[in-house]
Parts: sequence; structure tokens; C-alpha cells
Amino acid sequence: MLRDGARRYLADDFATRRRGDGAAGSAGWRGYADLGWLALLAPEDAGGLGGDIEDVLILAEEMGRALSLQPYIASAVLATGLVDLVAAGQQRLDLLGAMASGDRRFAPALYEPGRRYRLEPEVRAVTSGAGYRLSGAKSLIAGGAGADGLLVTALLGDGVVGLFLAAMENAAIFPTRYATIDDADTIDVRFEQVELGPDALLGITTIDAIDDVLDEARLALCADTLGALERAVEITADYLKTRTQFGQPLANFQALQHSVVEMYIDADSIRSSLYNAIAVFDRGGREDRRRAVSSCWVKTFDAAKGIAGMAVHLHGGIGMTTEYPVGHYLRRVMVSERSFGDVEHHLARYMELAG
Amino acid sequence: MLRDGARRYLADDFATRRRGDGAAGSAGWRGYADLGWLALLAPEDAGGLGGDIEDVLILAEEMGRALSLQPYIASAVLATGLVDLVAAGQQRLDLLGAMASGDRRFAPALYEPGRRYRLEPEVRAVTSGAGYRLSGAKSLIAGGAGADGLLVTALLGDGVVGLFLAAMENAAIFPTRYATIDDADTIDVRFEQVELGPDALLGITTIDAIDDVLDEARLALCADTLGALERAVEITADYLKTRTQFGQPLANFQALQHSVVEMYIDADSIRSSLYNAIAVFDRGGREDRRRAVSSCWVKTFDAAKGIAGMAVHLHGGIGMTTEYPVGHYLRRVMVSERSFGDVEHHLARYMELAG
Amino acid sequence: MKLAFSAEDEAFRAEVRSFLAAELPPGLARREAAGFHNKRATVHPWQQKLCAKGWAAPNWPAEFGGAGWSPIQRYIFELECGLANAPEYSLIAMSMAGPVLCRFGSPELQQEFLEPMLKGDCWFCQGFSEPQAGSDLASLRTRAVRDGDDYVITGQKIWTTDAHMADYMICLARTDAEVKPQAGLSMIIMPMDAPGVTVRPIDTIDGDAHVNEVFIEDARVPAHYLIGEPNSGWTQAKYLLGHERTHNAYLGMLRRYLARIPALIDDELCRGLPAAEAGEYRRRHARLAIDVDALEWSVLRVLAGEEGPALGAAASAISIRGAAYLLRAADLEMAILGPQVVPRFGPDDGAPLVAGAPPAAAGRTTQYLYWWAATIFGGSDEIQRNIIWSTLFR
Amino acid sequence: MKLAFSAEDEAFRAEVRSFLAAELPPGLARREAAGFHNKRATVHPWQQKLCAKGWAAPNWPAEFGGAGWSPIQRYIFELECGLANAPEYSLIAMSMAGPVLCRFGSPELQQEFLEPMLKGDCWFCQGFSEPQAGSDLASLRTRAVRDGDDYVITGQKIWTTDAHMADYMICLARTDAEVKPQAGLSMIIMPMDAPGVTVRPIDTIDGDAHVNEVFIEDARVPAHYLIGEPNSGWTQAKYLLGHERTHNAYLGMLRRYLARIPALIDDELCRGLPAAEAGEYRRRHARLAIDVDALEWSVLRVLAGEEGPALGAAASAISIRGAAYLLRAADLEMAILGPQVVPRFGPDDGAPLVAGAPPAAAGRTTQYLYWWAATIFGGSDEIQRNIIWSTLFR
Repeated sequence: MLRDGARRYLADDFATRRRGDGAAGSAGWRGYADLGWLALLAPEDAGGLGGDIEDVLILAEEMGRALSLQPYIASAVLATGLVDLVAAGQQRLDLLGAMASGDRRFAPALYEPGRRYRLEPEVRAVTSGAGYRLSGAKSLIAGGAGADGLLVTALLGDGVVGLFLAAMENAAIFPTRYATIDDADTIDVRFEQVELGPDALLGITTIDAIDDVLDEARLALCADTLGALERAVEITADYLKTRTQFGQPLANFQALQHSVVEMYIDADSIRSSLYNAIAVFDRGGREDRRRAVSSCWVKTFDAAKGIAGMAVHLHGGIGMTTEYPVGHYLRRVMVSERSFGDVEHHLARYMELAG
Repeated sequence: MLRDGARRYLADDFATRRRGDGAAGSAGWRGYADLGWLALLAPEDAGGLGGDIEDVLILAEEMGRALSLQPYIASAVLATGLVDLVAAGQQRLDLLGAMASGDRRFAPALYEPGRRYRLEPEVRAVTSGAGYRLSGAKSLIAGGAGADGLLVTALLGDGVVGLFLAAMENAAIFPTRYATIDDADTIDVRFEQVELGPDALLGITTIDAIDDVLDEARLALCADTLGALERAVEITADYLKTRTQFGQPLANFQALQHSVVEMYIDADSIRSSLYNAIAVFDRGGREDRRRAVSSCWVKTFDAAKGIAGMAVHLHGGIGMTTEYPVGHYLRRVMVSERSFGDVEHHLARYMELAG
Repeated sequence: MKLAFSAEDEAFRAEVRSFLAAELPPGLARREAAGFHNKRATVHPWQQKLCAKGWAAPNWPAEFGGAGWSPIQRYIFELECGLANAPEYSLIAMSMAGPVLCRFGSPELQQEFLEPMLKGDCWFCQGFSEPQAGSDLASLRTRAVRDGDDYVITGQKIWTTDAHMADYMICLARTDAEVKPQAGLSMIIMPMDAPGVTVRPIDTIDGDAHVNEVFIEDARVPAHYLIGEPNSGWTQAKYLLGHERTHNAYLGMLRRYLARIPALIDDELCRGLPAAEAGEYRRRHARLAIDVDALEWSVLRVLAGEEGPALGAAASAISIRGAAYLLRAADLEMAILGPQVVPRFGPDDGAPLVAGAPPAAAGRTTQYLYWWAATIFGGSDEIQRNIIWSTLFR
Repeated sequence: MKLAFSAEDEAFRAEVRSFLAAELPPGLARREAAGFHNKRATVHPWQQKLCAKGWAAPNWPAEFGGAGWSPIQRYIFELECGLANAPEYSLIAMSMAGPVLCRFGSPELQQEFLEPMLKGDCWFCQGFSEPQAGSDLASLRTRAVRDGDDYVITGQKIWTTDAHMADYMICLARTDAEVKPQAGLSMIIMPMDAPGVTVRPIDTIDGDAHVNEVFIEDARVPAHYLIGEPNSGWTQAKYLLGHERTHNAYLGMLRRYLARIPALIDDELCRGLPAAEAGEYRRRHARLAIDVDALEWSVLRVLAGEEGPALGAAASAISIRGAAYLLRAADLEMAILGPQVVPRFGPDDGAPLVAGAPPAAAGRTTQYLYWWAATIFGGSDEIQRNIIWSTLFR
């Protein structure tokens, strides 16, 4: 039911954007809030639904399928998880409530230039009066454009990691705004002695704890990719049935049929891998969870580009055009596969945890 | 012309063997000698033809194609190269002449149990009276059964490697005889204080020099594999044309056509890789040659089992039977791919030499 | 989609494990692990133990002596048997002849055959494939002609697994040549010692012996050995093939490979395997484990009753990927062991031939070669892809 | 089979190298290395330099101003241009319009067009593909009707590379609708500024701009712009497609990738690439290099005149593997660079957007995405496999 509703709501997302109506704007985010999607993962004591990761994964699948550009995984899944993890007391309730209602949207700023997927920050925070002074840089902040604030990991002395909330209007934050190849609005930022108040420090945490929150976002991104790939396969099969060459539909050619079947099997195997990870998530155990997430990541992104690329290929020229949706799936998975670690990163993590 | 003659001569090899007439016996070797194949690589001063490696590769291709079980690469290519490298004076001329005429056949014993593809021997030779005493073990000696003697690498004191000729009738040599999965006669041996005369030491050499001689044998084995795979592809295409299912020849199914085409392209790429190696061999330079040989090895055996396996697969049940030739190609390449190093071994060698 | 093993399931798993640990004969397990097919005589005591426990027939209804398990329990049982190196015993009787008799056989036939099957006293083979009918059963040529109280059967079967040690064949034969090809088939129980039946073993490239040609020349079979109504063989065959295609023994085998490969890599480090190569093989092992995790869930989704069009394609997809992963697993083991695997090990002899080689080397090529057959049996990969296309996309 | 480059070949290679080192504008090379298509204005000076040297048309006969090279020399020239990051200039004029005019054009047409082409003053595009005729030229719909001294052309072309900057199109059109489809086609030179011709650029997923739709509505073209005899377009098209399929620029591009990847890996070690991953990428680089060595010899075998049935299949096989290797090379570069490649870099701007990212990050996704088109153009991989099957096995 959640799935059907989401599919209907998101159905015109791509077409609307192609017409330039800007579905990636705040109206979309407001709609997500109204549907309760932002409150799904927020704990009940903070006005959230205290929902299940599985519901989030269903939504993520549908968003991938619809080529949605809303920063749902960054600003709902990941940001909610980080605030819930680190903040405390009234501040926690206020922030989670505002995020769940869609009144405020935050973008996590975890990664740094020249540091690839390392989570240990080089951004430093020093005490300054009653507050803090931030310096350093963060890169590839999904959903950073238009966000109310950034959730910034920073080093607070030796090995102590703090999570800071920095409002975007701060004059000492220098953003560079750009689109990634999947058309998503993204920013890098430099912090040049950014002065923050005492409230800006949401709390102290560890890299391990952040990595655990990231694991939920990773699964959501796998689900997003699954949705995208399944749709790319459907579109391709449909195209082959309508496109005629040499006097018959392309779908009559067995070699093309078998290519589609291989794409289908690969995509469906990602679904199985995702279910495996969900089952492990339910049973708990940090190492098992990490292993299952990395397993799902490797399975997903080992296959993703090949499936989406073949979808483009089987369309011939039309697959290369931006007017037609199929190429956008390829671009989307190319961004996703290097968002929270890549295949080699997660294969290494998987092997370290093997036992 | 060499190719056509060889193809005719070897045509019935497999069928004869299936009838149990023992084409792998000494009559076959005598035939090879009569055709001049054994003298091809022997230098002219020793009664050989001083031939080109390319002629050897053509013969090797045809032997692979014909599923020949004669130990040509071991006892002609490799043994001739080793004796030519190490022996000197009249002994060198006598041995090379006897090998070229087919009067004597030797089997190189280079590899040792539990040492994988390492060439540094653990077999030791100590002086004993005027001669030597050999102890240790060698394994997987191709052509060892029925050979007149073994060409044994052994350690003569610190880091000095000697090549010994040990007659098989020596009572202190304990052979274990077995067939490898491609039906080739093979032995392991233990040397229990084997007493050898002063003549047994053919000369002193180095691991590098032995590896260079091995490189010719490696190329010959790649050529053998190329011949085997090309024939497997032909047999498969022919089978698909004659086998009827669902009222039409299997060859009408596009998916099967394309599988055969992929097998063909992969096999033909091995031919290109082999030509690359030949060109480098002609130009010389030890590092370049090693690199080209390892390149060809990786190319050949990355693809070989997949091609031969698909040939079996496309035949359905008949491909699994020993009566029918196609499965023998698969078994042959499974042995070849781990004869003088495997894909990982040669990829590592290639990368070490990269520059 | 959620599937959690219940506490009962986990208790069942523990029971299976301890039973296997206590009862499985080590010699049988060693031979099975090596990859050679066990013989009837060596499997028989094991099947009797299972029979005594009530576990001999995981696929049969409880009323006929089957284990009466849920699909998940069957899955757990097969997986644990795989991990413990328990052999598949009397496969055709347990998975094919048994289920078809339970479903379609007369009470007399059930009475006569089911209990001996359970006890391992009565082995079956399956006579479907013919020289001119591989994946295409409609073109079957073997005939069964009614003559008094008998059927007289004439024809030829091929790729008949276990025919050389079976007591009976469930033989698919044409009983009516006048109707359209599928409609004229029947399934008949044929004693293998009937005059006119000749079994010729087929040598296969894996070096093991398991398939045969069966020549049938005017073999007489009592008419009541025909299963169900005459000319209902097509329905019965489809029922059976459905059974075969959801058979998921691949997972047990794959888990068995995955479990033993890390130790194999460690062992080979002492026999000349360079550390850098070991790292590469560990990577391959990890990737295979990741793929098998997903494959396992593809099976569990079917068992948990996931619905929708994908269900019709699932068995075919599992078959394609299962066979491919078996080949990868077997290839990986061969790569790790290197040159030590190339001798032809006899099926009765797990002792290594190459001096210094580990016992684990025996059977590695046999098993790899056999898995190429897994890309064919039950319908080739290409047939499976056709099925998936028709089910989902046509 | 033996092919050794002669001393003359090596001297020629040295000459090409020193010419490229001295004359190729660095800005042009930088942009080309990044993977964005160079524009006409930026390529023009380079083409004039080549023209002055007599090297502007490697594929034309010397009598028409072509370089007059042997196949091996052409191969060396293209390979060295690839390695030096020299762009392909005025591809359609040099590789398609030029050769077809040299072969089939009247002296008047040759006089009018060939020299301006050489100088880069006259750019062509190629109008073959149509919305309903992809790999299937026989179903072409664009018509050219004789009307006095003109042909009047009506129709639509698609995937027209460079149409937005071309002066002329070699337009394949139907001049006789009464005969069988292939027999009624002609090739006509159509000025792109003729009234009735509209060019609409197609946005492609790689983010670069290079293909177009061309709408042609009653465009008038002088009748003598028809190349050769009316209705001989099929013959001419086949001649051209043969030209295109043996075009081996892939190798220059592949060698370019192979040459720069090791340094890229070293650089990224300073930007967070773990050493263990670097090892994996070096392995992939080595495997790709091994494959490209073989591909190069597949090309050289054709150039050296190897005979036999394989020759007919060679161009198709090279096309399939070449495109696949380009995708692998581009994918490997993206993997090495990691998250730094995901911003959309503008085609005019090689500057990195992500703070701390190297300039090498620009264009990586553009090029990867573009190579998916290489699996289609000149006939899809599937068409090529059909050709190979027909040539060798049918």
C-alpha cells in the first residue's frame, strides 16, 4: 500500500522535471512531509512514526524507479539518523520534530576533499568564547543546496568527533554549488573560521556510530538502485516490443530476449541480497549488520552499471538521449555507486569482517 | 604446408586412441622423428634443422587440435632447449642428435612437490666419488613414462643449479606413474641417494636461463591450446547445424549463434596475442619476451576453460561423454593452464615486468 | 518481504545438525566431500538410519512415510546435509518416483513400492531423455503397446542417471500414437531386470560413472504398473519437472564449498601458494559468498510464498545462477590447489597421486567437470532463459 | 604470421611523433584528453597544419591530396595521434564524404569540394540514419525528387554527428520508389543552409553535444550534387560502411588510457586511495593491457593482409571488443578517481568542481557514457555477431 501510493505520487516526477517545472524544489519536499515519509524513521517521542527500515526501503525503491531528485536518503534517512544518534534532550526533540514535519531540512557533510570515503574528519572545531570555530572543507554534500543547515563532523581535539549543525547563512561558509551527472543539486563547502554558538555542537560521537547510521542510508541507496534497475529493465523490454527492425519487433530476437533476461536476473538478485540484509538487520549484531550491508552494496553495484548500460545499449540511439528516461538510470547509478563507499571499499570491509 | 602435412598426419590420432591402438606409444614418436618434427629446434651443428619457433608453434597448434598425447612440448621443445642451453662439446652434439633422430627421448623434471611453480630446486646433488648423488623428489613429469631419461634440475651447493641426466633404469629412482585428466602419461619420482656418473651433470645453469627456455615451451602450449579451442569451436558450430530440437536445427537459434561467435572471438584473440608474442620474440630483449609470453599466457588461459566449457555445454549431454571429442578439449586445457605457471603466476610476472 | 526463521525452525536445525554429527558415517562424508558419487551399497546404511528417524523422504506427504516438513524445514535439512557432506541418497526414488506415486499412483502401487523406497531397498531411475528428445519431450519415441495383461515396451533412453544400479525405471513412453504428441504419453514402472532391457554405462569426462544408455526391446511389464490413467504421462512429467526445478541442493553444495575454501587457502600457503595470489583467491571467495547469500534469498523468497510474476521465473533463474556459481566455486578450488589437481583420481580412491599433494586435491576436477552438466540438466540455461522471457516479458 | 615494422615504418613513426610534439596545440590536446569533443573553430588551426604537411587525409588517394600512406603507415599515424591526444578532425569529411567523392564523384564535384575539405574550410555531416531506419538502411524514407535542374529533398535524419557545425550533408535519399528498396537510393550533397533544412541538437546523456536531428522540408539541391549515377547510393553506402568498420581509432584511444592510468593510480594514493585498492586497479590495468595487445594484433593481422574466412569477421570482432575495452578503460579511470568524477563538468571547462579533485576528473563520466554509444554505432554488437555468424558458420 505504501508502495502503491508512493508509485502514484512519484509517477510524473521525471516528466515534470523534463518540462522544467522543478520537481526538485521545496514543494516536493513539502509533499514528502505531508505523506509522512520524512517522519518515518524519526522516533515516536520526537513526533515521528518510529517506522521500520523496510518502509524506508520501499520508498527508496520507488524514488529510484521514479528518478526522484529529492535528497531523501541524505536529508531524511541519514540526517534523521545522525541527529537521533548524537543530539540529546530538548534540542534532539526540536530538531527531529522540525525535520519530520519538513519545516527544516539538513544535509549531512561527512566526506572531505582528497579523503575519499574516510569518515575521520580533518575539519577541526576549536572552542571560541562560549561557542566553536570551524575550519576545513567538506565535499559532495548531497542535498546541500537549499538546505537549512549542514550536519558537520569535526575533530574536537584528539580523536574526539563532534557533530555540528551549521546554518547555511553563515558568511564564513563558502559553498560551491554544482549538479552531479544525475542532475542532483550538490555543494562543496569551505569553512573559513566559521564562528558557531554553543548550541551548534549537537553532541560527541564515534566514527563507528556514524558508520552504523550510514549503513541504513547505504541500504536505502541499494533499494533506490534496485528500483531504478528494475524500471530500466521494464522500459527496455517494452521498447523491444514496440521497435521494429528488419520487418519484426526487436523483441522477437532471441539474443535480445536473453540479454534482457540476464539483466532481470541480476536486478532480481539485488532484491534477494537486500532481503538478506534486512533479515540480518532485524537479528542485530553490529558485525553481522556491517557484513550484510557491504555484501548488499557489492552485489548491487557490481551489477548496476552493467544492467543500466545494457538498457541504454539495447535502445540504440534513443537510449543516449536525455529526453528519454533510460539513460538517466545509468547516470543515477554511476553517482550512487560512489556515494557512501564504492565496491572495492565495501568488499574490503566485508572481508575484514569475514569469519 | 607444414600445417597441412601435420593436420593430415595427426587426423586420426584421437579416433585411433579411442580404439585403444595406443597412438601415444613409441611408434608415434618415431613418426614425429621421421617427419623432422623433433629436429626442428635442434641447432644445425647438432644435426638439427635450426628451425624457427614459428614452425614449432604451427605443429603445436595442430597437436592441440588433434588432441595428440605425444609429449612433444616436454620432450622435444623443452628438453631440446635445456640440453642445448646447458650441455657442451661432444656430449651436447650426441644428446641433441639422438633426441632429434628420435633415438632417445628425455623428460624434463623441473617442478617439485609442494613447491607449485617455483623453479629453484630443493633436489640436492652432492659429489660422490667421481660422480654425484641425487636426493629429493620431482613431480608432474610430463612424458616421464617411457622416457629414456630425466633432465633433472638440482642444487649443487649454494645457489648453483645443475642439470643432470638420470637414466630411468636407475634402481634408486622410484617413479609413481599415473594419467592426468587429459589422458597423458605422467610420473612423479623420488630420488633416494641416486648414484650418477660424472657424465650425468650436463652443466651448470641459472634459474633465469631455464625460465627463458621454458618461455618457448609456454608459447608452444599456448599454441597447442589455441589449436584445441579453434577445433572445439568448429565442432560446436557443426553440431548445432546437425542437431534438431523443437523442429529445427539448433543453429537457427540466435542466442546459440551468438555464444559460438563469442567463443570464436575469444579464441581468435588468443591467436592475435600469440602473434604479438612471436613479434616480440623476434625483436629480442629478455624482459620484453617474458612480458609478451606472460601476456599471451594470461590471454590464453583466462579464456580457455570458458570456451571449451561452453563447447561442452552447447552440445548438451553428448558433450559430457568421453566417446565424443569435445569434452577432451576441456580436460586438455585444464591440464595445460597449470603446466608451466597459471594465470595468477603469469599475471604477477607480467606486472613485475611492467614499465 | 520478511522471512525470519522461527524458534521452531532453529530448534529443528539444531536437531538436524546433531543427528548428522552423530550418525553420518565419516567414510561416506569423506567420499562425498571429494566429489565422487557414492554407490548404492555405501549409501544404504545411511538411508536406513534416516528411515528409522522418519527423515528418509523430505519431499513426500507424511501419510506415505514422508517427513511432513514445511518448505522451510526441507530447506534447512538440505542445507545442513550439504554442509555436513551428507550424500544425496537414492535421488530418483526420493525426489521423482516417490512423489509421482504418492500423487498419481494406485493404492496397490503405493503399497508395493513406497516403503521399500524409504528403506533404500528399491532404487529407481528415470527414463525421460531419448537420443532425439532432449529438452523436447513431445518428440519421445519409446512405445508401450498393450498386449493382454502387459505393456510391451520398445525404445531407447539416454543420460539415465543411476540406471546401472536401479531396480526400476519410471519410464515415459508413448501409449497412443494417434493423438497429438503430448497427449499420448504414459508413465510406467519398468523392472530393470525385465528381459529385453540392456544398460550401457556412458563414460563421462568427469571420470565418474553415473549416466547410462538403456536399450529396451520388447520388455514386458504388467499393465497395472502404468501410473494413473493411460495417456496422462505429460501431466505427470510436468508435475515432476516442477519438483526437480525447485530442488535446491545447489545451496548445500555451495555452502560446503564456501565453508572449506578459506582453510584450503591457508593450507596451500605452506605448499608454495604465494601470499599475493592467496589474497586474490580470498577476494574471489568473498565475491562468491556475496553471490550465494543473494541466491539463498532467491530460494527463500520462493519458500516464503512471495507472489507475483517473478515466482514463475524464480526456479529458472536459480537454476542458471546456481550452476554458474558451482562452476566458479569448483574453479576457485582448482586454482588454489594449482597443479596438484591434474592427476586422474579414481572414484574409489581419495588418496593423492602427486607427492606432497593434500587429500583435498582428489575429486576437484571431477566435480568441476560435472558442474558443466548442471548447466544442462533440468533444461539448459538457454531453455531457462526462454522460460523467463515467456513468463515475464512476452 | 609475421609482421615486423620496417625501418621505414619506424622512421615514419619518429617523424609523426616529432611533428605532433612540435605542432599540436596544448589546449587542444588537453581538451581532447579530457574526453570532450573539440569544436570546429578550435580544431581548424590544427587541420591547417596537417594540410600544410600533406597529412590531412590519411584515407584518400594521393592524387586527390591524400597522404598516400600504406595501411601500416595510416595505422601508425592514428595510433600516435591517439597517444598524443590529437583530436579527430572533421571526421565525416575525411573518412566518409572525401573517400566517396574520390571514388564515385564527378571531376566537377571533386574540384569543388576536396580541397576545401582538406583545408578544413568545408565540413560535412552524414545523413544516413532515420527514425525508422537504424541498422536497416533499406527502409529509408527521405525522398529526393527531380524537378528541373534540382532535386527536392524531404525527410528526416537522426543521430547526425556534427550537423550543427557542418556546411554540407552527404544525404542518402530515395530517388526511385518503384524498384526494390536498396535499388532506389542515391547519395546527394545537400548544403545545410538550404531553405527547408532545420537542425535540432539532441541532448545526450554524456553531457556533450555532438548529434542532431535534421528536418528536411522541400530543400532544393542542384542536380549535379548527386554523386555518381542516380540509384547507386546502396553501392556507395556499402563502400562507406566498409571504410567505417575498419577505422581503428579505438586503439589510439585505448593506448592513451593505458598510458595514463598508472600515473593516475599513483596520484590518487595521495588523495585517499587505499594501497590495497590500488593493487586491484593495477591488476585491472594489466589485464586490459594484455587484452589491448591482442586487439592491436587483430588489427595488424588485417592490415598485413591475412587471408581466409576470418578476414570477413575481423572488423566486426574488433568493433565488439574495442567498444568493450573502451568501457572497461573508462570504468577503471572512474573507479580510481572515486567520488571526484560525479560532478557534471561542462564541455568547455576542464576545471574540477570538487575541492581537492585533480583536473583529470573532468570528462571521465562523459567519456564513459559516450563509449556506450560505441557499442551501437557502425552496427550494434548484436548486428556484428550476426555478421560473424553468417560469415564463418552459416
